[in-house]
This record gives sequence, C-alpha cells and structure tokens, in this order.
Amino acid sequence: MITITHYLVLSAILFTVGVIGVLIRRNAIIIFMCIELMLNAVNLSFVACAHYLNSMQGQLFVFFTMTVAAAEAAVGLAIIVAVFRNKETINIDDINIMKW
Amino acid sequence: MLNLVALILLFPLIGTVINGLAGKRLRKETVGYLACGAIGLSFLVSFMVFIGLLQLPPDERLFEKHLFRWIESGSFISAAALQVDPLSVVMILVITGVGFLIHLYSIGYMHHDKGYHRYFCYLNLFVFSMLLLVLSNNFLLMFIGWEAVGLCSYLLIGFWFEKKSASDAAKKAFVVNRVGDFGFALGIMLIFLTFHSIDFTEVFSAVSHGNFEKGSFTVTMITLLLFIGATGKSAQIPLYTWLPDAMEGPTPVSALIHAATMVTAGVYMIARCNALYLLSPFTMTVVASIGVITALFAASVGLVQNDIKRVLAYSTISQLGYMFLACGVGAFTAGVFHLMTHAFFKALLFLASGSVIHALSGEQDIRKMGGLKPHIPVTYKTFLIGTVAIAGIPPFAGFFSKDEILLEALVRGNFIYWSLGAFAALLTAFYMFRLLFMTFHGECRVDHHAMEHLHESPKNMTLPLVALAGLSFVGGFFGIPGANALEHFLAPVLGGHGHTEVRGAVSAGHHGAWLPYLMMVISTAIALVGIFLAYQMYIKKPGLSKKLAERFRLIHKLLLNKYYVDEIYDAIFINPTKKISTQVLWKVIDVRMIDGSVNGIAWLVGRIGSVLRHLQTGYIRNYAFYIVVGCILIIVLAVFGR
Amino acid sequence: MLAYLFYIVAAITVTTAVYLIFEKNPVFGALYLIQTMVSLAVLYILLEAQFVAAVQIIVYAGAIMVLFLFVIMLLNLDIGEETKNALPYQRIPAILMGIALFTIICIVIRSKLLQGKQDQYTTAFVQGVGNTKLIGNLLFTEYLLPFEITSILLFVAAIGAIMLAKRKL
Amino acid sequence: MTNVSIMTFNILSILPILILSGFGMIVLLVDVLSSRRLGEKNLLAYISLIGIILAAIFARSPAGTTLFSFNESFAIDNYSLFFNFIFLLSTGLTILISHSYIKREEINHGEYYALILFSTIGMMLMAAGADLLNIFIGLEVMSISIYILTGFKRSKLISNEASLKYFLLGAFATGFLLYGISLVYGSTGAINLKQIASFIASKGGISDPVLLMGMGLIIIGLGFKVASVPFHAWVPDVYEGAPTAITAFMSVGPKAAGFAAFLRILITAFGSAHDEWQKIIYILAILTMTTGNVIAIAQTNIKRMLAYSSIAHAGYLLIALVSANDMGVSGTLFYMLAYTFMNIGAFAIVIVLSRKGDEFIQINDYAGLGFKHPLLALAMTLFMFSMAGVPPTAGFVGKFYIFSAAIKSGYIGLAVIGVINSVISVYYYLRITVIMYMKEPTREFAPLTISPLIVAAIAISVIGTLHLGIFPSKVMEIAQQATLMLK
Repeated sequence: MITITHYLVLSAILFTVGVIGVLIRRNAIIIFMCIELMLNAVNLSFVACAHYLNSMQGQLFVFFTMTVAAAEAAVGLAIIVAVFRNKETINIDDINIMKW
Repeated sequence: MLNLVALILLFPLIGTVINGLAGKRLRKETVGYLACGAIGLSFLVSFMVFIGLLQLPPDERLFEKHLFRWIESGSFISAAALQVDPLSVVMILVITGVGFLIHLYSIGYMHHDKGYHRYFCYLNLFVFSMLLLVLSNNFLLMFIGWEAVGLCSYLLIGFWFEKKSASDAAKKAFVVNRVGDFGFALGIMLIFLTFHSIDFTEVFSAVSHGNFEKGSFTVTMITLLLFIGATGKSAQIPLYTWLPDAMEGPTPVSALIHAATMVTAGVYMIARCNALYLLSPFTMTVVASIGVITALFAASVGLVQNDIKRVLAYSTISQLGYMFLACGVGAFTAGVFHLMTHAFFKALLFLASGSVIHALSGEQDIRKMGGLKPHIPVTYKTFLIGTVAIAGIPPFAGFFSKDEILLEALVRGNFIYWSLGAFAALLTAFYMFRLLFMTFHGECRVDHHAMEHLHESPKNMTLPLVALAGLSFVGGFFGIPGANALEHFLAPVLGGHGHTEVRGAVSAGHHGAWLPYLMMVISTAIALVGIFLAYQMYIKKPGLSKKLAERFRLIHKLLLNKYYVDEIYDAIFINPTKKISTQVLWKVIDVRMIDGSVNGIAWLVGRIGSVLRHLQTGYIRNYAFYIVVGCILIIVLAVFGR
Repeated sequence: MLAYLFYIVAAITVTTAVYLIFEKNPVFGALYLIQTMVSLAVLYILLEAQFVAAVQIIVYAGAIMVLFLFVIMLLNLDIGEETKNALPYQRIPAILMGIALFTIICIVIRSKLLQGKQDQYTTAFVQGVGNTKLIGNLLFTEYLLPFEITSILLFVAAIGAIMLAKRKL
Repeated sequence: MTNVSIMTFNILSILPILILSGFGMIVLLVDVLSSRRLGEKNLLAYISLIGIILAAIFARSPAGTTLFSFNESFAIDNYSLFFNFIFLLSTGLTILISHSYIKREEINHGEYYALILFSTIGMMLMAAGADLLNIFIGLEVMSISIYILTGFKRSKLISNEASLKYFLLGAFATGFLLYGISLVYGSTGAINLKQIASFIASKGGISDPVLLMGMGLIIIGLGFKVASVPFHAWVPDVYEGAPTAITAFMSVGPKAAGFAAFLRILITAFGSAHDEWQKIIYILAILTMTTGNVIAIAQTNIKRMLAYSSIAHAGYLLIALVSANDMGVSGTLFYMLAYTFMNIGAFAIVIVLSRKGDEFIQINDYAGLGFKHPLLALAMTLFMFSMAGVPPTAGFVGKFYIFSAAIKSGYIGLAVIGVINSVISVYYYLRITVIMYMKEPTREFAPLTISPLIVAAIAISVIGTLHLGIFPSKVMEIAQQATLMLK
C-alpha cells in the first residue's frame, strides 16, 4: 500500500537533491534547472496532498506554480543570456564583481 | 500672559530657519542682529511669563500649554505640551537672559569668521533646543531637547572643523554623550513601564501618593539610569572627559553651552525629578558622592592647567559637582540657586577670557600672558568680579550659593561631604586667583607680535561683560539667607524639602542658630586663604610655584596630566582592542581604519563590521548556503524547539 | 501492482535527478530533467491528477525544458564551462547540509500522517465530473482572480525576456 | 452539479489593480506608437503618474470591516488600503526620481514604467491576498518585474550580475516558500488564511510538526523578501548593481509588501500559534538588526551602505512583528510609511549627485557637499537623522512605536537590543553628515542638472519625514484603524 508518506518522502528527496545541486553546481543554467527540480518536488507534494485530502486546491496550485515556473524560465534564461553577452561565461563563480 | 509661552520657543526657531536658509545671502550685521533679536524677544516673553506666573497664588503656579497631540497609541499618550512652573521659569530666564548677552557678544567676537551665519544658525538652534528641554512637560519631549542640545553642542564644538583637534573633540563629545543618553533613554522606558505614563505631573503625583515605598528597586534603577544621563550631559565622573576638549569650540559657545546652560541640564533634570530621587536614598548617596568627588577632582586638575579656557572648563566640572552634591543631599533649591549664579559668573569668566584671547590674537596659554591689566581694563575688572564671585567672597553671587551648598552638605549630609567640599572651595579660590594673577598681573610675557595688536574689545563685547558682572554681583541676593526669595518661589516644585525647614531644624537642633553664620565665616576664611596662597605664590614670590612643582614633582605631573584619565581610558578600552585587532584581525584579513576613531567601542564595532562584511563573498552559492543553513535552523527551532 | 509501479517510477525519478546534479554536460542535464518530469507525470496519473499530468508533459517537459535546451545551444556552452571553482570547500558541507535537511524533513513527515480537513472531491466524485472539467470550473469561478493575474505575470515575463535578451532595442 | 456558479465578486474591490494594469498597457502602447524622440518619453512618466493617482483615488475600503471578495481570497480592509497607499506612494516617488535618471543612463524605455506599475499590482495583491495562492502570485508578479528592472541596464555587467544573483536566489527562496505552502496545505487542507486559522483553532493550537515545518518554510520565503538575516545576502549586491532608482524602489515597495504578507499570514492564519513563531522571529530580528548595522559601518559605497541600513531597518520591523500586538502592527504600518519617505528621499539625493554610469557614489564623494549645495546637504542630513532615529523626524517616532510595542508585549530585552542597535547606527549615518559638512571637497561639483520631478520627490520626502515626525498622531490613528481589521 502506497501511502502519502511515500510520496512526501519522494518529494523530500527530490527537493533536497535540487538544493544540493544549487549549492554545488557552478553553471547558471544547471543551477536554474536544479531550482526547477525543487519546484517539481513541491508540485508532487501538492498533488499527493490533494489526492489524500480529496481536495482540488492542490492541483490548482500546481497549475499556477507551473505558470510561474514558465514565467520565471523566460525571464531567468533571458537574464542568463544577457550575462553571457557581456561576460562570455555563465559560471557563477566568475560573476563576482560585487562583494563585501 | 502665560499663553505666550510658545512664543519663547518660536523666536529662536525662526532665527534658525532664516539664518540657516538665507544667511549666506544676508549681510553680516543682519544675521547677527536677527539672531540676537530672536533671543532678546524670547527673553522679553520669558519675563512676561514670569510676571504672569507671579500673579498666581504660589500653590497654583503650574501652567501647561498644550500645543498638539504628538504620539498617541493605545494607553500611551504623549502630547507636545509645555510646562510653566517656577523651576522652568528660572531656567528660561537664565537661558534667554544669559543667552542674549552671549549672542550680543558673539556679534563682535565672531565678526571675522567666514561661517558667521552658520554660527548664529547653530546658536539659535541650541537656544531653541535648550528651551524645549526645560519647558517640556514630559520625559519624551525633554529627551528630544536633550538630544538636540547634544547635537548642537557637537556642531558648535566642531565649528572650526578644519582643525583636526576640533572635529575630534566634537566626535568625542558626541560619543560620550551617547553613552549617557542611552542610560537616559532606558530610564524613560522604565518609567513608562512602571508608571504607564511619561507625564511629569502624572509620574510625580503617582510618586507622591505613596504607591512606592522608599528605596524600592525599580525607583532606584530609574533614578540611577537617569543619573547616568546626567553624568554624560553635565560632565561628571566618569563621563566628564569630553568637556575640557570641548573648549576647541568658539569661546562664546563655551560660555553658553559648556558653562551656563547645557551642562546644567543634568542638574535641572534631577531637580525636576526630585520626587523620584527622594524615594531612593541609595541613588542620592551616589549622586552626592559623585558630585563631591568630581568637585574636588576637577578642582585639583585645574590647579596646574596652563590653558586659560581649560582652567575654566575644569572649574565648570568642579562647580557642577557642587550642584550634584546639593541635589544628592536633598537641597535641590541650593543646587538650582548655584546653577543660576554659576551661569552668571562662569559665562562672565568665559566671555572675559574670550576677550583676553581676542585681544592677544588667539593666544590661550597663560604662561604667555601677564601684566595685561592696564591694556584691557574693562576685561580685567569684569574678570576680577567673576573670579571673586566664584571664589566665594561676600557679597558676590558665588558666595551665597556655595555657602548654602556647603551648609546643606554638613547638615543633611555628613562631615566628609562638607570637608571635601570645603577643600575643593579652597582649591577653587586658589586656581582662580592663580589664573587672574598670571593673566593680568606680574610681568608681561606676551610676545611682541601679539603685543602690537593688543587692544580692548569693542563695545558690543564689553557691554555683555559689564551686564554679567552686574549679575554676578547681585545674583546672590535672590537667595540671600533670611529673605530667600528664590527658595519661596521654587518651593511649589521642589517641595517642602527646600531648606526652610532645615534652618528650622537647625535652629531647633543642637547646632543652634549660630551654625549658618559660623559657616559663612568659615567659607569666607577658606576663600581668603586660597587667595592669599595664590598671591604668595604668583605675585610675591613668583619662583615659589616652580620650586613647589619640583618638590612635589610626582603630584604636579599627575595633576598636569589630568590624573592620566585619558591615558587610562586608552589603556583599558582602546589599546587592547587595537592590539587584538592589529595582531589577530589585521593579519587575517584586510582591514580598513575608520578615520581617526575616537572611541574604543565604536572602533571595535567598526572592526567587527569590516570582518563580518567578508561573509558577503559575492558568490551566489555562498548566499544559497546561508539560506539552507538558516532554513535548517528555523525548521529545527520551529519543530523541535518547544 | 500499483505499488510496484510507484517504486519503479520513483526510482527512475530519483536516479535521473541525481544524475542531473552531477552531469557535466548541460544538454544531458536538461534531458535528465525532462525524464524526471515525465516520471513525475506518471506519478500524477497514479494520484488521479490527469490534467496536471498532461500539463506537466506539455508545458513543463515540452515548452519550458525546450526553452532551456534552446538557450543551452544558443550559448553553445562547453562541457568545460565549470572550470573555475572558487568554493571547492563548500562541496562536502553542502552535501552534508542537504542530507541533514532531508533527514529533518523525513523525521517531521514520518511523525504524523496528514490530518488536514477532508474536502468533498473524492475520487468517485471527480471521476463523475471529470478532472479537467472540474479544474476548468474552479479556475473560472473560485480562482478567477489569480487566474487573471497570471496573465499579467506572463505579460511581464514576455516584456522582460524581450527587454533583457533582444540584441538591439 | 457541474453548473458554473458566478462567484460573488466585487469588481470595485480590484479597481486600483485594474487601473494600474490598464495604465501599464497604455504606457507600452504610447511608447510603441509615439516616435522615438526624447520629448515623447516625458509623456510616459506623466501617464504613469496619472495612473497612480487614479489608483489612489479609487482605492477604497469599507469602514470598520473587512470585505472579502473572490471566494474570500481577496480582502479589502483598512489594512490593505494603508499598504496600497504605501505602495502607490513609493511607486509614485520612484517614477519621479526615475525620470531624469533613466534618461541619463540611456535606459529610457517605456517598459521601465510599465514594469514598475505591474510590480505594484503584485504588491497590492500580496497585501490584500487572503489566501496563500493570491499572496504567492502577487509575490511572483512583483519579484519577476523587479528581476527585470534590476537588470535593466543590460549593457552593464554590474546590472546583469545583480539581476542574476537576485533571480537565482529569489527563485531558490521561492522553492522554500512553495514547499512551505504545500506542507501547510497538506496538514490543514486549506490555503485560505481564515480556514487555516479555524483549523488550527479546532485542534486547539498547532501540534502537528508538518504544519510547524510548513510555517517555518513560509517564514524563510518571506524572510528572503524582507531581507532578514540569514536570507539577506542578496541585498547589498543587488542594491549596488541595480539602477539607483530601482534600488530605491526595491528597498521600499517589496519590503513593505513582504511585511504586509508576513503580518497577515502570521497573525491571521497562525495567530493562535504565536508562541511557536515568535521565538524564530525574535532571533531573526536580533540577527538582522545587528548584522545590518555592524556591517554598514564598514561600507564605503553609499548604495551598499544604504543596503545594509535597509537590512537593519528590516530588523526593527521584525521587532514589531514579534510583539504582534495592536501597537506592533500599527507601528509596522507607520514605520513603513516613514521609511518610504526617508529612504526614497536619500536615494533621490544619491541620484542627483551621481553621474552617468553611477559615478560618485562613494561616501567620500560627498565631502564638502554642505558648502556647495547646502539645501541638498540639509535634506540628506534630515533623511540620515530620520533613519538614525533622531527626533523630531519620522524615523524617531516610528522606532519609538516599535520599541514601545515590544515593551508592551514584554520583550524588554529585544527593545533594549533595538535601542543599542539604533545607537550603533548613528555612527554611520552621522558619518555622512560629518563628511558633508566637515570635510573639504575632494572633487569638483559640476553644476547639477536637476529636473523638477526629482525636486518634487525630494520635497515630498522632506515634508513627509518632518510631518510624520512632528504631527504623527493623525497617521497613527489611521494605522490603528487598519490593524483592527487584521484579527
């Protein structure tokens, strides 16, 4: 029997994998993909909760999350492109003018 | 007539605004007389308010002028309201009266300065803030005045900021005062917590209804915190170090802010809160002890200083010590009385010393003066009156007030207070006459260059001197024993614990009625001894002082270096932090000095800042790491932290 | 049967996700992520969220990830892009932190099954109406405001993408 | 069963949002249709201002009650109204200070104004959102607009970098926020704040660790937006790199919106769990104030210094959040308004004094300003004093309310730390004044070209700062009425 806990643990695994990815990767696009992974983990948790609560709100929330993710992707990739134009790299360890 | 009280505040404010915004474009004369006029009008209104108050029966002499609702939220209400009662009237008369004379004097004194309009703008702003401080009817508004006078003092000490010593002195004054203000702010918070009000009337009536037992911890805390504020503003041990440095400011500023008015704010505040202080015998002891120790300490440092203004600065600290002694033994009237007379004669002394400095084209070292008496006769005469007044020779003003304090110290306090105070009085007479003799008598040690320009100051400078000399002469009669007008006037505020009943107790007690008169004789004798010693050392046998200095080299050196207090502060607070940071932090990371930091704590905080800023590495991944760490901590705290 | 399906799909999802964060080549990374998303879509179907599953594949795996791939190829990134590593010492603590985070989340999740308020949309009810129709209904009634605001959001995104990435304005 | 019921919604309740989005599009259209001459671009600023004024005129709320709209997901009350005014004020002031700035920096595109207006819509939705979905969508509309605005100087690497940092970290924090929302949803079955509250009340308080973790994660997501330590690290870099006018906007509008949502979520939904979250916010408040103030001392760039100062101010506001009584909420409203005036005022002066390409934004560049431009220096002094909390300015009264609120709720230690912090902050605010008045100029002050719009912005800020400092009671009364609605 698959319970909600299974889904939530799977969601937690994906979320933490995404978090680790953000912390250890240096390619801005891959970091962004890791963030997408985190959002997907959250979506899974929403859908699972909705299912076990006999509720629709979770699924609707996922719908909105995806819209937001799409908007973020458009803007985020545009920002990355703009950075690449000026700097010829998207390694975020090189993008470090401002500090202290 | 009492309704006019708001005008007292309005005039200086108008002066500030006009001079601040348009002063640059106005003619110098216009700027000066505008500023003077503002304070003069303020004085006239103050006088009318005084008359108005006199017409009321003594018990009803409390008038509150509600200006507007200021801060109001829930149970907390604080109106912007002014309070006119005998105590504040005495203060506003002194502030506007002495302030007016000093403004007048400044017109001549500052005439050649390029920051003329800036000076008068600040000075008017100061008067406004000081009036706000003494006229407010609640602690919060008073605190605002308290902060504002500190700010003006800062601006005026650093007026000649091109001099590094001046801007350093300004910073020092500001930082030291912040320490005191911090105590004051905490005290106000505690008052609000305890009394649920910050209104003077409400707080003091709650106290007088006896809701608090004598010596209760809360009241002791409140009074001690307020007293910390007072030690900062009024330059008492241990927060006095800024005042001698503050002499970097223009001399009229020293006269107005650092002698006559602002530094007495602490005394005013304690007198205002007398009901609270009387509830805490412990605080009273602290106040009296700090007062008398400061009086003696500063007087002893004053013995050997060679800068004419520094001698006066230490003398101010010492005289403030007397006022705190008076408050500490419960003789608030005597404290306020001395505050008033001190304002007259110390302002006079400063202005006269300014006149000397003016005459000598900026020379301040008394070893390079001497024999000036025939060249600047008016200055000499007025300075003499001031010196006699502070030394305590009857019938000049200082005699009555100081005698009063010493008497109260003996009767209400104990013999130790009296003897220390009396000894300080001896020193006062000595160093003041030393100053007088070295400046005006003996042989002339002025260099030729300055000699050529030697001249008596213009009319608008000598006029205030003469006026203040007159006040120093007659000021004592307001509080003359027997028919003590000041005391009767102040009685409604400072309560039945004025000294009438003491005198009653004294005459009924075992000391007998002769004690006050004996004390007068003793005081006079002490002053005369001091003068005689100074005369012997500096006029009769000019070599004697040098010989003495050699014989007691250690003490002389100790005094000359002001007991090494600044050095001790450096050694305890500043050097260790410096050492730690240079040896530990400097090598670890690149550090940036904060320009000429004056204060160990500020320095340390700045250093911590320059270390911590390196947490801001600029790497996104580091920032994300902080977020994750914070996230784990918050979840742990939220879930398991119960 | 469904349990096995869950375990298999879950295993694929986790594996591809882990591959994503260790893959050098961003193109492969994107492909792994697409695979993760597709597996998640399968799980959504298991959870009877058919509409979300479809959108997941069409919008997420289809549109958004294609945009990613498009940008990766536009920038023509090398595999050696990540040569500079300014924070090598952060790798181990980061993984440890991730594991700590996971452990805490698991402790919390396992401590209690969900006890939230049950709503009316039981499986039977939803099947009666149809998942997509129900979502459509809700979107245009109860969630009308956020739905409309979403249009502003997408509008902003479009403006932004043009503003930031267009070669010449 | 399947019939579509028309929900009760009040179109008037979202009128300001409609007006702003309409004007945003008008700006874009005018920009496209008009020729590319500079003179036409002036029009865009005026159109945006008209939109803001209209939105402010049509912002209404029923007196003394909360009106819910859109299936109880949108609340119109005095609270959201007050915040709407703060947002509109900050947007209006930003447009006033932007006008000459974006011309100078050659980023004078119509999209600039449109994005500012759209991000204001997001803020309004955050303040009025009564369920987590609306708050989330509002937050995203606001954030995405600002990501773009941050990178608006697209040819400048510094602006790109700021934008990338803000975007990546912002999206990362959004992940936490969403995860939190999903857990809260899972453990209560609701995303509506009132329903969450009634669920918690029916259980007699929070005992479910999943719900607590969800709450913690939401605090993280919003803590990021309001720049609370340790989620603050983006602030200095982004503030430094963003166009200065946008920095001014960012330090006020989004922060206010973050606090609006923060207060509404924590008090409305988790009001009965005050004990659980107050200790978290307590620690955050202390960390935030102290870190902000201490690091600010060591800064040499005025934009970075103001960034750290903005972190410190977030810390003061968190104090009000901890106390969570009427005075704390109204104190937050008041302080936010005061902060809007003083902070945008300060940034306006930074803009006036800087040159193309953000030259002259080192603190030492201000040496001697007091003699060259006395009025500007005076205004800057006023703003600095206000931020330091020196009476009689708005900042003093605001701090006073906040610390009193903490004391009233019994957090005396927190209030004392707050006071110590404001003492520390005096040091670096005063340093600017000292440098302006007490240092010889190190550079030539070229004659300034000051547009009337920016003068208006500075004048409004000065008047606002002084008015709130001297006559705060009227505004405070309004703020207090706004808090009544929240519970």
